[in-house]
Amino acid sequence: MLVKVMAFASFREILGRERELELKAGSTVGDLLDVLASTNRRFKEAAFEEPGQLREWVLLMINKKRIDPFQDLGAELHEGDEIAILPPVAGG
Amino acid sequence: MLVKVMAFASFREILGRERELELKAGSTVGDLLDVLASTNRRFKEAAFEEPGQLREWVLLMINKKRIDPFQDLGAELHEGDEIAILPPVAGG
Amino acid sequence: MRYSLPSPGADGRLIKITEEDFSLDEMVRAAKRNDAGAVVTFLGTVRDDGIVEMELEAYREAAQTMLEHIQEEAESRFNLKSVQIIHRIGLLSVGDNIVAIVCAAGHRDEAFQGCRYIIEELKSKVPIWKKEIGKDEERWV
Amino acid sequence: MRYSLPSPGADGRLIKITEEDFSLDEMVRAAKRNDAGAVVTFLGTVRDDGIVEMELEAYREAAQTMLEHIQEEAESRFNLKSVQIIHRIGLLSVGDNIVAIVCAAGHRDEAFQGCRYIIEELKSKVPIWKKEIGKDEERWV
Repeated sequence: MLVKVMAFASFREILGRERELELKAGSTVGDLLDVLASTNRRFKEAAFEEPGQLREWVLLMINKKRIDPFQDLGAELHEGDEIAILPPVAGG
Repeated sequence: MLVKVMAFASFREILGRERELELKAGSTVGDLLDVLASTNRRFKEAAFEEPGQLREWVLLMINKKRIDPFQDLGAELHEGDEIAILPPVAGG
Repeated sequence: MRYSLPSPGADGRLIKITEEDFSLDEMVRAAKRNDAGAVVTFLGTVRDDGIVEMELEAYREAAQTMLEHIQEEAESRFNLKSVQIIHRIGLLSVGDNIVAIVCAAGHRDEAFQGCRYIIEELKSKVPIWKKEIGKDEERWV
Repeated sequence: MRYSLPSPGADGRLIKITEEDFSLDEMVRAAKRNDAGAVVTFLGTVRDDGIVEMELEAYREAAQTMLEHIQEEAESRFNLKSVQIIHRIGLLSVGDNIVAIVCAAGHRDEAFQGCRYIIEELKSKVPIWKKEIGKDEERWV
């Protein structure tokens, strides 16, 4: 299945703003992050405390809705989902 | 001695905005108010609860400084003083 | 609409009691400072409480002095970088601007608190009065 | 300076994420309502913390949705008559406007509280980021 990965601010500088990614059917949010980490060492270092453990400040959105990176990494993705990877917000 | 009497808002409509008044030397703020009350019944009714007792909301300024109408009515006036008679403020 | 160009001192301060309307953009431009990241503005306007017009009157010299005192107090209490205050007098209609207070500060908490302080002090202490003029009656409020 | 003319709905609401500068006068004009006597505005500007420029980036669609939610929440909590929010993105210099929030309400307490609520919510929840660009280094804040 094809999903859209978006990244912003410091993560945009590492991953690019937007890309499409082909994942196996049934892949989870965690699987997606592993794919990104395994193909991009800077992303792995920026986003992960240690293998499999995201830094606590990393924010994730699926289809523009926040998910809890500590509870919902097992959530299954679907064709066309838009996953956004964000550092802590700092507007205003 | 000559003093200047200024009045604002509801008191302006009764007394006029500004006038000069000739008072006996040694006159006090209280004397001035009595003169005004004795020559203007509307002012007397508007400003006084009963003879000699100002309504509690009446504000007075001498030379643009607030005075306490309950403590300072005995204060002596001087040539050229500017006495202002004010209802409660309501700007903004 | 006529705009009165504020002519603040070099420090961005302005206090004005005037019959003319004002521009917030002009006031903010004059209040801005490089070390200020937050500008909070209070604008009071004539609310439609069934009135036709509102008449505003000030004891101008005393009001100016009192506003200067409030401005200095606010600047020192809340570490404001600059303060602009314009209060209109005369005959106003529903929706017209009455008063604008512009406070620039390093951070937003200071700017919010300073602006709030000034309007509360203004309303309780500065010798300015309002008369509501209705279709059939008038009253000083 | 370019001004973007807000095109709010009939209810005076506006939410905009834009590269263009804005005019508080325009925003206030659009926010004014006959039953509103108080308009409180927060303006955030680029403060000189030794930086040369500031780069602002947004996850636009998500930020827009989040701001709409914050706006509705503020309107209902603080009985606001209208709310306008403009947040700039792109490359800004010291002194430039970053964000403006305009809240019109019947009375000042509502307008102050509503405006404060919106900027706090915006800063803690809306997906927008700032990068400080100094002479020698850059950093996301």
